[in-house]
Amino acid sequence: QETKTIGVSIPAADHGWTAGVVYHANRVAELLMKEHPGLKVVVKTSPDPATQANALQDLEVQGIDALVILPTDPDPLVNAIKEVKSKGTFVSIVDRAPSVNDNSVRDLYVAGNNPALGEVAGQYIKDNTPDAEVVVIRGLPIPIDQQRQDGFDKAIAGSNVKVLDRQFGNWNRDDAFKVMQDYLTKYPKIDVVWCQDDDMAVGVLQAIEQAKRTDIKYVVGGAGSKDMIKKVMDGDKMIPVDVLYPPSMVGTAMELTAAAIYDQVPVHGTYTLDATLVTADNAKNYYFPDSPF
Amino acid sequence: MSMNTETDPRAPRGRGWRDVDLRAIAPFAALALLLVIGALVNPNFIGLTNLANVATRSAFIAIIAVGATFVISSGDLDLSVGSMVAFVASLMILFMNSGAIADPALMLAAAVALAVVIGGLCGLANGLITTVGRIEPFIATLGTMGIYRGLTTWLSQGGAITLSSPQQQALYRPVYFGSILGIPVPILVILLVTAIAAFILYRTRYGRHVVAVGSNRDVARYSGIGVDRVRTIAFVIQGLCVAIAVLLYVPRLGSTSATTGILWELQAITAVVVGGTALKGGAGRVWGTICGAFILELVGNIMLLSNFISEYLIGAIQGSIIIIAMLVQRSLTRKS
Amino acid sequence: MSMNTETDPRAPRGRGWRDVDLRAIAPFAALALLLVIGALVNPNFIGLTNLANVATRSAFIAIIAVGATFVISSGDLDLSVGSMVAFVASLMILFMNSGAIADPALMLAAAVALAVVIGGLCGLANGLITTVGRIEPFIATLGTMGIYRGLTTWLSQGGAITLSSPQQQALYRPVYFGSILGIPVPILVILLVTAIAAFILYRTRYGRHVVAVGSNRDVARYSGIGVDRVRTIAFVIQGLCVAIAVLLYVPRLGSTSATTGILWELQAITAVVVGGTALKGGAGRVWGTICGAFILELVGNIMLLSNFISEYLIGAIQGSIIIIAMLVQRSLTRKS
Amino acid sequence: MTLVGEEPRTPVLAAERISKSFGEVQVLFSVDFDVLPGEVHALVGENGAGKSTLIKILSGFESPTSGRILLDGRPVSLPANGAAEALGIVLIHQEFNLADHLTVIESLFLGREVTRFGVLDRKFMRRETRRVLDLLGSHVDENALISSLAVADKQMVEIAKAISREARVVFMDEPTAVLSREETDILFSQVRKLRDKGTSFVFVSHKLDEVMELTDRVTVLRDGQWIKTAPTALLDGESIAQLMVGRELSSLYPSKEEPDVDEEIVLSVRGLTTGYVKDAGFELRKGEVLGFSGLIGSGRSELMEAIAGLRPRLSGEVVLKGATLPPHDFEEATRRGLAYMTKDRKGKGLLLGEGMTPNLTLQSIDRHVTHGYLDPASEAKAMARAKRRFDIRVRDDRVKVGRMSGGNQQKLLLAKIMETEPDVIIIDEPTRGIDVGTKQQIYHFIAALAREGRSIIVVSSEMPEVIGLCTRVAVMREGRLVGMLEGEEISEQMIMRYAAGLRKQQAVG
Ligand SMILES: Nc1ncnc2c1ncn2[C@@H]1O[C@H](COP(=O)(O)OP(=O)(O)OP(=O)(O)O)[C@@H](O)[C@H]1O
Ligand SMILES: Nc1ncnc2c1ncn2[C@@H]1O[C@H](COP(=O)(O)OP(=O)(O)OP(=O)(O)O)[C@@H](O)[C@H]1O
Ligand SMILES: [Mg+2]
Ligand SMILES: [Mg+2]
Repeated sequence: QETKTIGVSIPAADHGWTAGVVYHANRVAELLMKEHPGLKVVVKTSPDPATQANALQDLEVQGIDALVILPTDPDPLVNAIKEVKSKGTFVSIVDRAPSVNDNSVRDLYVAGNNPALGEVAGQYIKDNTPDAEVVVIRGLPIPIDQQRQDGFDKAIAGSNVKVLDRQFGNWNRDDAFKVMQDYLTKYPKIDVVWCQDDDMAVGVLQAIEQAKRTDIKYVVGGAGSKDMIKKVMDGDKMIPVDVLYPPSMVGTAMELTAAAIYDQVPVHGTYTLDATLVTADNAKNYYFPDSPF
Repeated sequence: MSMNTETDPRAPRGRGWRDVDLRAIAPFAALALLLVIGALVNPNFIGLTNLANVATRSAFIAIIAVGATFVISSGDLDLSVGSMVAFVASLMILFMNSGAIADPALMLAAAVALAVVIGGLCGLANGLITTVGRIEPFIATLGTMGIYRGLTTWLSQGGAITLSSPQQQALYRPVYFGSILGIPVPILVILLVTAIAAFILYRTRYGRHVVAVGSNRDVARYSGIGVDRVRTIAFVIQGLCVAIAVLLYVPRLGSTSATTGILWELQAITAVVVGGTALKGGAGRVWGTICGAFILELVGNIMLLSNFISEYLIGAIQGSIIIIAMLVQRSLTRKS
Repeated sequence: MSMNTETDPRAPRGRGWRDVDLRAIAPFAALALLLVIGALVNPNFIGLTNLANVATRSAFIAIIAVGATFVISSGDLDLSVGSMVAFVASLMILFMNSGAIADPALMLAAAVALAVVIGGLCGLANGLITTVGRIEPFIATLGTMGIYRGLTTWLSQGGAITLSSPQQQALYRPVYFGSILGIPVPILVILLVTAIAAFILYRTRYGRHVVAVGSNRDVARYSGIGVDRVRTIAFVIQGLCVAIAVLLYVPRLGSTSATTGILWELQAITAVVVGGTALKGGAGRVWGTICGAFILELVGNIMLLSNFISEYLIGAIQGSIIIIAMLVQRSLTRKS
Repeated sequence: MTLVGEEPRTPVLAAERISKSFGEVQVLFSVDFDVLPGEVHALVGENGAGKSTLIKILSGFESPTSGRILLDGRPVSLPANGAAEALGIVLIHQEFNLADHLTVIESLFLGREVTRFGVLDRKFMRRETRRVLDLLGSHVDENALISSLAVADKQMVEIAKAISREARVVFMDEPTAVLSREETDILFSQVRKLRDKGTSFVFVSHKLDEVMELTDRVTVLRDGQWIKTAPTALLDGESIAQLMVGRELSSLYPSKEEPDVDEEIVLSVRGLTTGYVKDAGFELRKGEVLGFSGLIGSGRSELMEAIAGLRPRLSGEVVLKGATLPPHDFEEATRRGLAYMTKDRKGKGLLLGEGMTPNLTLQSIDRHVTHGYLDPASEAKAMARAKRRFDIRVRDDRVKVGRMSGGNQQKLLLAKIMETEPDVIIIDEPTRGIDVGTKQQIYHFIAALAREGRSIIVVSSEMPEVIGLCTRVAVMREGRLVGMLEGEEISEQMIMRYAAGLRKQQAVG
């Protein structure tokens, strides 16, 4: 088989979810290389957009036939991606879409569905606790976070669900713990916490436990970490559901990309993954005890 | 008495003692001001639970900052403390998960000892690279910051390391969440650590040497003080303080990750400086330091409890408050 | 005396100019070493494209670090530069998106002027808070760091701010991606900025004053130098350098967000220190600084081009390389 | 006194054929030197002769390039960095060796703190500190921070530090350079007391009258060479001076020239009050040399700094050449032609880490700017001129200022101030640490400046200097201007009487 190189540029493992991304990227890289003997898959991680732009340049220097990129932050990277694409490289963008997301930027878009993540969570809360007073813990001030918030707001629009407060928890357990502690001080009654991320849910649960508050009915996280899926599976009252946002989507994109450059299958356009609601019934399908996430 | 040393008896004749006292008191004044503001912002703020919460969670930064007071007083700087927390915590949890010792209590004791030893060794490494290697502490500890963080990421494979045995967790949990005579354990630990640190800094020969080395290295050397030894020990003390912070951190969430402790070094240094210790070395103020740590935590707390600040602007307001608090301190010390 | 401490007091006797020269050369030696290592790691490394890439993208940190050389030489520190980049870039893009001026070229020129003015003002704010407010620069700029970052978050409403007009983008793009006589524009800008900075620092009255203020503030004051003015101007120069970096940054990504420039302050300071300027103030080495910035970028580049390092360990290896590079520098300067 | 015919005693400490080079520069050439038990041995020589270097070698702060050191007749290699104190060898550094952030007590016991069960015995150390300070008649507060002390007080702390050690040999590098006569007397009586108990002293000084007064033997160095060692009794000041400079010296002071009474008044100070100085007022005429005398801490420096705008003033007015000077604006004062030379050359005068040229031109850099940028050639010219004019002697032109000999630093500082070509010059302790030969040059230089029509204020603790140089002498006491002496009145006794508060003029100035 002819030799080809796929460059994979993903965020550094600085958080549970991105750690999952790194895990799956490496896992699929090995699989693909076994499958296609001439194929070389180079996985590179970067902590921020500027570094990732550098990583793209460096991959280009090495010579790649296809690029799979999960941008740390899409818009700042558009120019850098265009630069790669202009050399005729096949480009797949995963998860985070730039504001202009058409064929000029990429060939393939494998979409994690951020608005849906918010929407599914909002829908669940609306359906199960229609009069809930909710506190929200946001991530970092970047667009994907905004998309999740928008999705959530859309879902609860017009209902009796009331958002008491929104603050940034930086997708960090310790910060989420602090924010939750302060929420508990500030609001005598909270029904539901939506923290849109399983890492932050860890801190939230500890804060609630410490305060011995019983008014909180449940916490909705997101992403599908093995710990939270396990809780759902075990029927934990505080974590009845989780919203899937699988880090394995990067692997899906890599497989599609390999198919595109080897099998000449016309792979183009957008593949949107669902933000599946994980419940006690389906949880075991999403439980990967070996993953770091 | 230890407070006496802190209130550096500046200016010999007359006018002296007054502005001196004020300099040491200034951070506490700023703290009081914040408490008043907080009470105005939200009535829940001044409640015991909230204040205990804030004090308790300031424990990590406060204890690390106490160590940083030594390093900074001796004229150095340690940027690696945040990563060191993550590194020590990872090793500690991995050891506890390894199940090397069957008895849970014994295991916990061994893990505690391990954490302290590793913290001390990390500090020693920083100290030796800085003094023996003769590298600016900024660069040396920036390097080890990368190393400790990198090793943690590698140990955790980028994910989280979680205490696996629920039994261990239950046994260990009270160290963060428990309280003695109604006072949360972490607060007691802060007070204990600070008291010991104050004793070392103000009442022992080593403490004197720290100040001398930080104030003027040549003078210290000419007075027969082993400058490198003093500096290295300061780094080791910093490492031990980090280990103590880890001992409180692990029972809180029962887990750690590659992101644990990010930017804590900046917070610790800020606490030290807000507490009145000069970054250029020389006089150290241990009690001021924990006051500084408390102030930092309070500012965040007040922001969250207030209802009128856009979440986007919190950073900006926090920054302004720090500056204003320092200006208040300054004007306090200058006027009278 | 304070300077004695710096120039390796172990070997105080004579040897004079030789070890001085070597100190200035040391960063360049470390750079050469890295180039050799890079060439061994990956044959593509030493290619012109790659080196040009690395040099080009080191532009932001290099230019900011040139400004930081002034601030650090005069004995201060500026932690706000990273946030300042984000802030200035946001305002610049928002202005360009506002369509206040119809003609694109004119609009671009106005935006450039605006960025420079805002950068200068941000620097001035830092300078005044530090000097007039008499607040430790560490704290003052930590405060403004929060303020600039918070304002950016607020401006961007937590999202990104993207240059909306493709026409503007096309017009502006060559500033980062273009080249003159085969040399990428950013490299030319680095050289120009550094040359001007070197001229100011070494060949003007102001430069002398910076060094005097940084090495002994009292001596400077007793020599009739307006210490506060000199320090404030250094902060303004820093702000202008940040603005120049923004002028290169915006065309590169055509967009900015609340996370732009996070931790750049640490990188800039590291570049300055690796380049041979002492953090305690005094003599600054501008050319060493850009060499330092280049070293930092190269280390990352080599990591990326090498295929045998676990990505989890990159941070650790980067940290080790920095320490080793400094040790090499030290041993170089000590031996001969 | 070593009596002739007495049995030869073994020296406590002796140097044999000591040579010392800094890099390629040799500063000591096979010098022999010994200290007998219970003697005070003077070490004299011009600036840069190598006195400080020699005693640093003998106390372990430097190591010799070649030669031997004998302690009690046995060769030793002294431990470095002050550890020789354990052997009873103590050095009072020419440059202060005190850390700003420490208190007096802490400084005194630095490196040998007294502890009980590992805890600092602060009570004991305070008592001991007070005792030693009282012994020296010093009123320094033992809890004061070093940074808050006046230069003279710092010197007293240094001396106290040395005396409080159980020393066998005490090296004193120009301890009296900043002390007034009173403090010098107290110091000398302590030295004599300790000498009689068997302690040996090596006394480095440029004040030859003090050498004559205190010491038993004298050793003269010139350009790093040993010239002569002899009992003091067999020499006099003049012959020592001759041995030092290697030629005959003419009269030390130039002839005084009093300005006309109707000469314009260039500086007038009225009712100036600061934290310490109260209601000071005086006038200075064109071409006048006005002296300021008084005890240490009488507020002379504070007054001068307030005039120059280096310190805030609470009230009062300063008029320079007919125009009022804004308070606390030294830059403006400099611009209008007023210069102030600090007595704290190390802390406030010179950038020790820089070379000579940047220091020389620091205050007058504008003169070397052409078309907006510095002209190194012009700076080099200025440097060469200053070296000639002030007889700055260094063996290596690129030496960092911190490594120059004390006297040469002082000359460089003077040169730096003069580079601004001021009309009114306030010089605080002009000849601190300067050898006789150069002193003479500086005095003549000051007189020449006055003849050119410049006005000079000389603040000095050396009374002969004020008397020999000035046409009028102001005396300060406890922050007040208590006397203004003219013509015949100017004498040591009169000045002393005012300074000690035995006499007081009403309405001075
Ligand atoms: N560390 C050093 N490096 C280089 N040269 C030095 C150093 N220390 C002293 N020197 C040089 O050695 C010479 C002798 O200096 P030293 O301080 O011993 O003179 P001194 O006799 O004490 O003079 P003074 O009366 O002015 O104090 C001077 O030329 C000085 O510049
Ligand atoms: N009794 C006192 N009360 C308060 N301050 C005093 C007292 N005596 C001296 N001082 C301090 O001493 C300083 C005066 O010293 P200054 O240096 O001006 O005196 P000086 O006459 O120049 O003596 P020196 O030879 O030490 O320079 C003032 O700054 C003042 O604060
Ligand atoms: Mg000397
Ligand atoms: Mg004086």
